[in-house]
Amino acid sequence: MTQTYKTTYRNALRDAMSEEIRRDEKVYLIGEEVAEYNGAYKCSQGMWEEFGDKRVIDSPITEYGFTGIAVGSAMKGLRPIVEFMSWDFSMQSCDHIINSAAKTHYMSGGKVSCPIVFRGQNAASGRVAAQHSQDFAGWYANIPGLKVLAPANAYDAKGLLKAAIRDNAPVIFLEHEKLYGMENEMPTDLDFTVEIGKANVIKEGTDISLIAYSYPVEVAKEVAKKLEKDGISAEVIDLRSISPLDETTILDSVKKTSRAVIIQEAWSYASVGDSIASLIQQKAFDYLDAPVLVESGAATPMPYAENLEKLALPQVDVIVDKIIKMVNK
Amino acid sequence: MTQTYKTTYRNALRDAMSEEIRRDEKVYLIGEEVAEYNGAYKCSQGMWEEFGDKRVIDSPITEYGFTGIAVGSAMKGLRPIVEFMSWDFSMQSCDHIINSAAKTHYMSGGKVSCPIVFRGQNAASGRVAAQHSQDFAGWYANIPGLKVLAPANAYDAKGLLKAAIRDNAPVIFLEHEKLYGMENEMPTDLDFTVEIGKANVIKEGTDISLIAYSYPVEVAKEVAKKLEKDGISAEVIDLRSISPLDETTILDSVKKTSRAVIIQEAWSYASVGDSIASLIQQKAFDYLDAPVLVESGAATPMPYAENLEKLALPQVDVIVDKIIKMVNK
Amino acid sequence: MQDTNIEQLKSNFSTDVLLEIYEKMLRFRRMSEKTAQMYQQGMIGGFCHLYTGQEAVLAGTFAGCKEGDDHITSYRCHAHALACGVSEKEVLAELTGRATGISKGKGGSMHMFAPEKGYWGGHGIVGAQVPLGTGIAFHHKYMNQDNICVTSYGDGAANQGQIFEAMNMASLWGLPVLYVVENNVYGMGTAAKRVCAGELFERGQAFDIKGEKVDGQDFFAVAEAVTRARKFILEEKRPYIIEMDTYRYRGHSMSDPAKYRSKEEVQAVKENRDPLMNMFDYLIDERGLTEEQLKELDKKVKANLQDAVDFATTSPLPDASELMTDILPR
Amino acid sequence: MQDTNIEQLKSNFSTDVLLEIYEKMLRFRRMSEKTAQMYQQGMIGGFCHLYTGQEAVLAGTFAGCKEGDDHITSYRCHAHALACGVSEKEVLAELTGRATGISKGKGGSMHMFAPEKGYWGGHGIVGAQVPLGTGIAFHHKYMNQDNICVTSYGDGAANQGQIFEAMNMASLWGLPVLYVVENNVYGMGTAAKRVCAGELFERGQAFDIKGEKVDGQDFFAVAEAVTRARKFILEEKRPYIIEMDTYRYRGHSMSDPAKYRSKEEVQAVKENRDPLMNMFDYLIDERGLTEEQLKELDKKVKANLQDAVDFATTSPLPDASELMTDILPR
Ligand SMILES: Cc1ncc(C[n+]2csc(CCOP(=O)(O)OP(=O)(O)O)c2C)c(N)n1
Ligand SMILES: Cc1ncc(C[n+]2csc(CCOP(=O)(O)OP(=O)(O)O)c2C)c(N)n1
Ligand SMILES: [Mg+2]
Ligand SMILES: [Mg+2]
Repeated sequence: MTQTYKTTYRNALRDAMSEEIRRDEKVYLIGEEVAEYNGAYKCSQGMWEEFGDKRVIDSPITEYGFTGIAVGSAMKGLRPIVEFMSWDFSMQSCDHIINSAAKTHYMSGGKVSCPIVFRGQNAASGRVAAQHSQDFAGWYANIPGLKVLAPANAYDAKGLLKAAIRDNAPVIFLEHEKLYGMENEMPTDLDFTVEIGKANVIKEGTDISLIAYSYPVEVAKEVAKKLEKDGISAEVIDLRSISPLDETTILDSVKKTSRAVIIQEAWSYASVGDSIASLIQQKAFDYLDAPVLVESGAATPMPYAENLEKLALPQVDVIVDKIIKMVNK
Repeated sequence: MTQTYKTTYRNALRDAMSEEIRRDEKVYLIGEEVAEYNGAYKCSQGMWEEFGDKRVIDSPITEYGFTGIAVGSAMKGLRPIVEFMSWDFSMQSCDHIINSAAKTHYMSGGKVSCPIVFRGQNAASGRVAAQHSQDFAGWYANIPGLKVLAPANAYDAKGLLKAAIRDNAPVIFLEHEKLYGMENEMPTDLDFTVEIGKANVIKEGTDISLIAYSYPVEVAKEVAKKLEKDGISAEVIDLRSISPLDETTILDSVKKTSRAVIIQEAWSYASVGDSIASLIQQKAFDYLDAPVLVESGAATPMPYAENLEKLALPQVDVIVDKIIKMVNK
Repeated sequence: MQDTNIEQLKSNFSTDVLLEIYEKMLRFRRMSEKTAQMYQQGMIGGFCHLYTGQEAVLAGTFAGCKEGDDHITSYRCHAHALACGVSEKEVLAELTGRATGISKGKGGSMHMFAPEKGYWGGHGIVGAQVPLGTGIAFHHKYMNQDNICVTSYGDGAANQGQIFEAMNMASLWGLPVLYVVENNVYGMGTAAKRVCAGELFERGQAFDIKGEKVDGQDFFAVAEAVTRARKFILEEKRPYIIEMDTYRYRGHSMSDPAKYRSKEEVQAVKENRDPLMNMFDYLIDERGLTEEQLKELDKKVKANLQDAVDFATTSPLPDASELMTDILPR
Repeated sequence: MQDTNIEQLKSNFSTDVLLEIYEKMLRFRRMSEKTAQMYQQGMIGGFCHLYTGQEAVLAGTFAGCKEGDDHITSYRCHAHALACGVSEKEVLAELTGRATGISKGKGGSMHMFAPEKGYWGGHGIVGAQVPLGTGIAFHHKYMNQDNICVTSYGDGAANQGQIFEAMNMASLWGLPVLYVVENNVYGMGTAAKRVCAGELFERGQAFDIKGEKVDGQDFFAVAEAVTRARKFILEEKRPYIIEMDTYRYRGHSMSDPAKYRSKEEVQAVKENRDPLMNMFDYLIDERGLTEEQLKELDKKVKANLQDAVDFATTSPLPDASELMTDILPR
């Protein structure tokens, strides 16, 4: 029997990083406040104390520069974990993430690779307004040469982060502040990983497929619960891996349920959600009883006011209503 | 009768900028090589000579900095045109395009606006490989607070650029190197503009809707021509305005033809094309005789080798074959 | 030379004007303190960055500026709004996310703007305001206006590449911008020394931009330096850098317990270098005012502040329709 | 001091070694010239940036480096590949987009890599190679290796903010990186003077990084400075900057007619400061070699180059299956 322990999403990240730093001398963590401060969201609690300045490095607030340095060090053979305090700040360094990390393997005919993980808090953590609430899943999913992960629970946070650190590709790792406190059981096994590229059917159902990643999986779960009361059986799929995308799991589910809703905080235009809708209608057209619905964040910069912010994010009741209409049509 | 003249896409851009600079003292052009060199692609030929250092400004190769300066000057009341020699380089400055230009109007409750045009050559100009061939339409279309335009001919290039310069929103203006030499007739009228937000049905048809923006409109036209030989009547829609998107024109067309293909150079995941497919199936589901097809650039960094580059871009024959199968099914 | 200037400058300030300045600093401080309370009571959400300890930087800077000058800063922007003439009501209503807030409740703590008063925010991305402020100065030059843009940023921000890019252009193009580095010793939990090589006031040297370091806790020192810098900028048509040696009393934001420094370190600044106390002592010792007079002023400030709290907390939330307005301008 | 060093250094080079160096510079030059021809014949596509005029920078830099040192540069990267030990065959096959190219034909003119030879590209985004090179130096320090990373960039690139960010960290963390600014007077069509405030070798001053300017047309001057800098970097555990005063003979890329400068200006450098001629004269005047000997060498270089042309132009294009390989590593 595998031994397990219970911990939070936040600590699961810390454990994943610590275990991999112990395992491989080439792994190090760099970012703002990751060392002496233990991370702005305390995701590296105790790590600096354990591993010291060499392996856990406080950087200046210069995302472009430290991302480039980390990428360069990865090309030469190290395996950096780069923390963005918030993914919004990756706009300062997306050039290195894309032009240097994602494209160089191809440009070099496979000679140079860049084993690096970029991680941090993504999307709306709550009342932090327009410049700190953007969901970057779509931007990075768009880019060949990157893997994009977005765990929705502590178990996956640990297993996927460990898999990401061991992966030889550059990996975008999107966390969610609203999940940092979530607790789950997970194996103590130091080689525990979660396979990249596999979605997770977290609840089976027959009437509709609810598809989400990151925090919106919680929304999907609530939607499913409410639908149950109305006698609608929803299947809930947690994508976990946004790129590569587990098309099989998605399509198998939709072929069974004939209906799908994608729930995302992201703006819909040119988003992961719209691409999944496009995929489903291209590959399961004849199975569909209704158009695939994409429920996204409102197409507006995130407002600060509490009431407006709520309206800007996917709302359980609104989605439930739409699904009831859809199923009963 | 409106007087017209004939000129190239390249010179149409130049004329649009020159006319607006003459018309409004607040309009100026800034970018690398735009002044003394007349533009890397000669899109500002003669402008520095006519307008001098104040209105046509050679910047250092510091995209983040000069974009920020231009945005600041726009907030205070100027109306800059910022040239990116290639949109790839906007990755250095997307933070200012998005966090400063796109979001500030909202964040300030409507108090600060940012009338600015970002323009330059976008997507694959030919053999310039992975770091100079990316299509940024999807990235910027994703962002509320921006307008995104992509003219596919000289007439629209002029009319839309003039409209963009007069618009009070930040506008992303995507040009295509393969179109710079294209010639069209256009009005001499100094107030000639093309309305932002309106797609153009450039060829009517009844069997299928081909939807594209920028250079792929040329591909769509060729596809339509070949289909004609097979007795298939294709309607060709040039989006022109990617955001706001002219949903009505798209949906009206698909309701008529019952089939649609979107052709884009961009990578498909989280792209404009996938969003249009998602839109069509959400809003015209019952009209569709077949899934909406999205024909995109291959999901790979752009290769340099001539044969590979061709394979990486949408190919007329491949698309024609797929459509024939689709229509005859 | 600077010292003579300071004596000169002191004598130029009437006691009435100094009282106004003291009142301003009190308003900054009292509002910050009130904000902290309201945050703890759950009336304010998200990130919230206070300004206690740094008041003389702002008061001195404004004393050195003139009508028509522009100001831009980071997310630590509430006091800057007041300095530009925004009222406590508008600031607190924004902090509580109300329709009556300076940004209609849409911007929040980090995003306040009053362009008609020369206040350009309020920016959450570290360093971003520096090219923006340089662009506002670009506008002044373009329009031949004899004004400067005061562009404030922190010691942590000072390492941002975009600042160097902006400085290079400001130097090349002779832009009227005053770069004010508010070196409050920490960027979040990180001591400036740990992440900044060299001196921050010398960061323009590579571009032939002069700079100096000033005691940011001393209103007069700041006012003197800014007055002189402003003159230099407009006469020489060159940018200029002033590094303000200052200190932040509270944590980086409301969620920071500030364990990275000792209580003694904070206490020492509060006791020996407090900007309000400096002015308080000066007004009593050199201008013959009484403690009572100054305490009266404080009461007035607090009463006015309480009005603002009442205003904010009784103001309506933004209407739901506001969600989708102000996205694109007309 | 530098001059004495140079004399010392000259005497350390045997004539045989100098001949090898001269041959290397000839190889850089001849390959550049051949590339231009092939481009004009349509055998090469896209952007293509040549290195003629700057050969002594590279030859001198490598003479100052040791086994295990790393090199990274911009898109102007063909000669750098040769310098690291890549063959003309691999370079020309890449330029013609063949399966046998150094990057299998996928990278093209701007993207050549030979990590096993310490060559890290070949980067198309201006300035990007500088943090990357600093990161390679980070690796050296992390792994306790006594090597440096030579990180080259242009005068135009020198204004990029990411360079300042990287320098700040290189200084703070004592990274073994040599920043080589190849100041060839122009960034595309723009004279460096028009876009660079201050001196480029002083751009590290703000971070306590020393720098100097060297005659980049003089192999010995470059080799001496790099030798000394390398020693300094490893002993002092500090980065260092060398600005190379050099010149590019051709347009920025093959599509640039270079109308922004006079023919006379170019001619003057070719006649008075040509790096190959400098070495040619030295070998004859000081080392007693004959013109014939050196011309023989040139013939050998050209013959070898012709083999490479033949190899490249008869190599197959990449297989269609290559389109979708090498996207994600295993
Ligand atoms: C680009 C970017 N990176 C990181 C952050 C997170 N962050 C916000 S404030 C801050 C510290 C800034 O310190 P400093 O510039 O000294 O200003 P102070 O807060 O002391 O006024 C950090 C790291 C951000 N907002 N933007
Ligand atoms: C970020 C970015 N902006 C613009 C360009 C286009 N560009 C390529 S090379 C170049 C000039 C660079 O000049 P310099 O750094 O002096 O190097 P040189 O070409 O002289 O070797 C420009 C503007 C680019 N590749 N990347
Ligand atoms: Mg600070
Ligand atoms: Mg140059």
